[in-house]
Amino acid sequence: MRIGVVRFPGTNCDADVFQMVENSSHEPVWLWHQDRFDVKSVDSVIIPGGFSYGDYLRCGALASRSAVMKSVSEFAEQGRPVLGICNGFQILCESGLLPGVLLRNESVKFIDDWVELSVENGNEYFAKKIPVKKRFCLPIAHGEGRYFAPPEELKKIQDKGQVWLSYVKNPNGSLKDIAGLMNEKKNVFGLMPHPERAMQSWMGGTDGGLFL
Amino acid sequence: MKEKLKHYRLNQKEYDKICEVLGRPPQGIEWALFSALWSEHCSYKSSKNHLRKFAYRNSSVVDGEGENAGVVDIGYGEKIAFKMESHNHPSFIEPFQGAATGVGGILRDIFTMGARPIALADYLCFGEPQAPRMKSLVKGVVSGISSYGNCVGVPTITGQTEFHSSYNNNILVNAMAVGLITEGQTMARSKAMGPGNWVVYVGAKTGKDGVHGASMASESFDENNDAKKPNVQIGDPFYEKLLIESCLEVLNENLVVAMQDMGAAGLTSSSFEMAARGEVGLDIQLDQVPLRDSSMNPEEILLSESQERMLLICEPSKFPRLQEVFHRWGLDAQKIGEVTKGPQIKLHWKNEILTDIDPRLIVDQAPRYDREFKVWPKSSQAKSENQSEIKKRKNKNLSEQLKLNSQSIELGSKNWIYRQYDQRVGVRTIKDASQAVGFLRMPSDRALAITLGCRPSVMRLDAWLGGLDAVFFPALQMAVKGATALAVTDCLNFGNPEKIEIMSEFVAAVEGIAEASKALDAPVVSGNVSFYNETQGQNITSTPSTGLIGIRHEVDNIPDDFFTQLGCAVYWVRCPFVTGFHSLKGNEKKDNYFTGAIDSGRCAEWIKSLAHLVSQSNIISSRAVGQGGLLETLRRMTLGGIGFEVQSSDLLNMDLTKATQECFYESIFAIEPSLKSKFEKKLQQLQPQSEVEFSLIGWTVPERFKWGTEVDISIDEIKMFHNNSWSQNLELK
Amino acid sequence: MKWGVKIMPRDALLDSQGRAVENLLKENHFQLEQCRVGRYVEISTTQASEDKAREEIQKMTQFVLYNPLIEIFSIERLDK
Amino acid sequence: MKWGVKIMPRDALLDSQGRAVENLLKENHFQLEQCRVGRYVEISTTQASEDKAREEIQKMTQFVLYNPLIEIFSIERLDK
Ligand SMILES: Nc1ncnc2c1ncn2[C@@H]1O[C@H](COP(=O)(O)OP(=O)(O)O)[C@@H](O)[C@H]1O
Ligand SMILES: [Mg+2]
Repeated sequence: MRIGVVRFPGTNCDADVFQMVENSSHEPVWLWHQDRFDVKSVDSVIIPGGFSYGDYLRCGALASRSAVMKSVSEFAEQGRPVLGICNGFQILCESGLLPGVLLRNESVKFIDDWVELSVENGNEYFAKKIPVKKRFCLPIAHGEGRYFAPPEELKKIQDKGQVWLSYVKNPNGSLKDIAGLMNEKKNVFGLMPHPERAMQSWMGGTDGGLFL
Repeated sequence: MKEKLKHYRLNQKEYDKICEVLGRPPQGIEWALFSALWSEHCSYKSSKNHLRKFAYRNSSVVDGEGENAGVVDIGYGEKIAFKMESHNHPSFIEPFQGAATGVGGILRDIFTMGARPIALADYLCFGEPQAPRMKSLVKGVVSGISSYGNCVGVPTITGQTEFHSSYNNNILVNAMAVGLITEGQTMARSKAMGPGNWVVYVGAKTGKDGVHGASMASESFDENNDAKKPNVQIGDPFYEKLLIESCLEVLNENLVVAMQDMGAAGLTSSSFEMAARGEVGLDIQLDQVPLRDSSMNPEEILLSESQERMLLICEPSKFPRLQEVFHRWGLDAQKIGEVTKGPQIKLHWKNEILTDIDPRLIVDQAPRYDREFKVWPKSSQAKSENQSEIKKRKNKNLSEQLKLNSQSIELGSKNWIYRQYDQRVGVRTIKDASQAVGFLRMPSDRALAITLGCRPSVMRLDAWLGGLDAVFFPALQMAVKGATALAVTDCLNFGNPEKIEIMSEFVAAVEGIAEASKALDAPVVSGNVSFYNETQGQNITSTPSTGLIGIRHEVDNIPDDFFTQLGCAVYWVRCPFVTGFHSLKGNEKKDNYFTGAIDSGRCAEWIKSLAHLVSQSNIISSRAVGQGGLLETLRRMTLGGIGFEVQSSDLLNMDLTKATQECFYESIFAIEPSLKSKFEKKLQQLQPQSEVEFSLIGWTVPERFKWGTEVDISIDEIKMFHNNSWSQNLELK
Repeated sequence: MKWGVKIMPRDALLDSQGRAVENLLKENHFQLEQCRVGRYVEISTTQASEDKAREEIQKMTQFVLYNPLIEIFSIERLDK
Repeated sequence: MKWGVKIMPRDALLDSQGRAVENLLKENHFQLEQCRVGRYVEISTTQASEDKAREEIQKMTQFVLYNPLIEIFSIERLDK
């Protein structure tokens, strides 16, 4: 599979994700924030974490209005798979491809830690090797990971089975312990934890290897 | 005249020397140039004579004399650039920005060399928790480091945090950055070369922030700290991230001849040093410098310490491509001058020549001071404690002691700090800040070890010993993980060098560091001196912090800091060449003593062979015994959830003090029972039979910490105390 | 013309920063009931007509300056 | 009483946040000259006297809300 990896100014997990794609035997290609791309040229798109545009205004806000995101939206509308990790998740929420928003952690501090997660609802694209309800571990590293959506929206998300991953022990005050989410059509995904940081035993875990 | 000297922080003698060097009195802008470049911060005028003691080199040191950071060739085509720097004064005035820009500055020193920054480490010394402003200082410094480091995408993988009253009015914030240059990547130099080449300014625009910062750092504190606020710089990590990517890109495309960051004394020091190193001249148009504030005058432009700026030299033909790369990253590149045959530097301001001066006159002719010091007695030292007091301690309840340790701010958990640091971005981290030694995976599939050193409690005991210890102890910490120390950087934080006691400690510590690093064959390749850490006459504990890098040939199975398996045999291994004692708290001089001498050669051999031994054995967990001694170290090893039970009758009969710490360098290893005898055999080979001191002291057991009949505590209880110590002492949640 | 756009969190639940500041202030014995932290954006425009300009500011705000899920905004003219 | 504290970056400083927002707006064909981004803090107090309350707000601002190095602030009464 050809997987597009999006780079914004301030993205800092770009090379990490690029490497993850390679190690999962797929072919990564860079997608630059100022350029639109041919939606036929890739099979899926990943938006890596970091601090796009320095997290100015609101995290993900500026990036979500960039040229490359117009193509990502087009790509997503065709029902093709998009994955946002950490800041990538924030960008997808800001661009409206995923419902809700990610707020400042309850503690108002950045949190770096390993967390236990479980799959709430499966899908046919990412982490499909992990069975539903199975627990696994990934690192988190974010200052703004508290998922929020208004009550009606949240209910809809739950009713339609859009909660993808949840924290076993909530680290940041996220509503319904949500750690990962998908859209209604189940082709756009966002998660706060970093699968690319758990690919080999020396990293402290290998569960990230089950994502692509 | 007096006023003027004071304003420019020069003394009469220095003024006379300026007149001599120039053959006339300084004029206009020259005052500012001399003030900045002859400040302690830029010229190292009090320390240079002693820093020569770090001259020891081996074949792995990449020649880079006078460069921004030391570079070490670690084989397999990989080179490591690393350096440590202080940002004490700014952090005390404005903790968040001070600490953040400290991180930004040290990162620039690394990528200026063409190395990609891959790790940060922070060495922090705070005052007592109840000291004025201390809680907000702790909070501000940590969030400053966290916000900057996380945003630029460089993981902070290790650190050290100390608390002591001597830092109440002068905290220490030292940051180390480590960069990697892989095969095929270009290493950059800071030598300006090639008359006709262009001088190019890149990065953030110049503002009024930080004007006179360098000379401020060369002064003691007084009550007027608030008035110094405008001298603190403001950082923007997002800009820095763009600079890192774009600078590495232009270097790898071979578009630049030389590169230098604008650090202390800004444009002045970067341009003068680049010219002096390259033995060329420069013509610089100060009115071409991009400004934030059009009202700035030439002096302010020259001295501004605005952050995230670089100076490059490039061939004119390559400029368009260079500019294109920077534009792509959203940055401007502006030509501000040209390289000339020299030797003069000419500074222009709108058709006017402000100065025309030989940079070497300023840079190389900077004053050197042979500050007065006493020769340090380098043998058995400080032993002020009498034996009866030691005996008294024997009766203390071990259980109680364990709880006290867990609750103390010095020994309790530091995870409040490092949980705020991204420790994994870049996906190289093998061992994060929860472990005593940080490890990063290198592309060659080896593990690079990173640790900081210097135990202020040992410095308070004896400066020479403290200097040795600042290298030996972190090297031992690496050795117990199977890594061999390769090179050292330092950041020498001292009080007022004009005071003989301080200067004597400085010289002793430098000699200690030099001796230990030579003995270990781990040269001191870079460093930084921070003097005048004194507030209203009170000096800090002399604190020569160090950063070590080391290598372990295998990435997998690095021993853990914590017990992770039940039924393991636990060994206590001691270095027989150093004996001494240092108290549980180690805070007061009277609580410490040290007897005997260190044989640094044998000590180094022992550490090196220990590293070898560990890399050859299947060790599950290990730790160097540090502050708080054996009891405390074992306590920490149980924090992973697996307990320990003492089974050595020797140990049960020992009095607390002895069993706590009677030896400076000792370590603990947990090993699978099946490999026990093999390990013992290897231990015996470690040193000539007579000198091995090791014993099997117990076993790992489920959930409890048991020490004879005296101690039987559940691990959960220990953990609870440990994790709460921070919020209890500092009221920070 | 100079404009100000004030953007505030919809309610306390959304404002962990505001709550943190509030607690800090209270711990330090300041007298206050409640504290909220939002953003303020100043924009200068070149349009001749005030109405046009206000409309433009409104559009910018909706385009990126605020997130309707969690924030409310108000616009004010600053140089009058 | 309800108060507002507006905190804006100093003019002399590069407001990179404002600059980034400005660029984005311009790229998307909005008509503006310049944009600066600051913070807005709303505080409600209980004091009876307006002068006392204003003084308290001033103190809070200096205590934690703003950084004199890089920012300027202004205080306004909101519920009058
Ligand atoms: N300022 C800091 N930044 C990052 N990590 C830190 C800092 N201070 C302490 N640590 C980490 O906390 C852990 C505990 O530190 P310490 O109390 O010195 O014990 P030890 O190093 O013996 O484990 C260490 O692993 C260290 O890396
Ligand atoms: Mg330590």
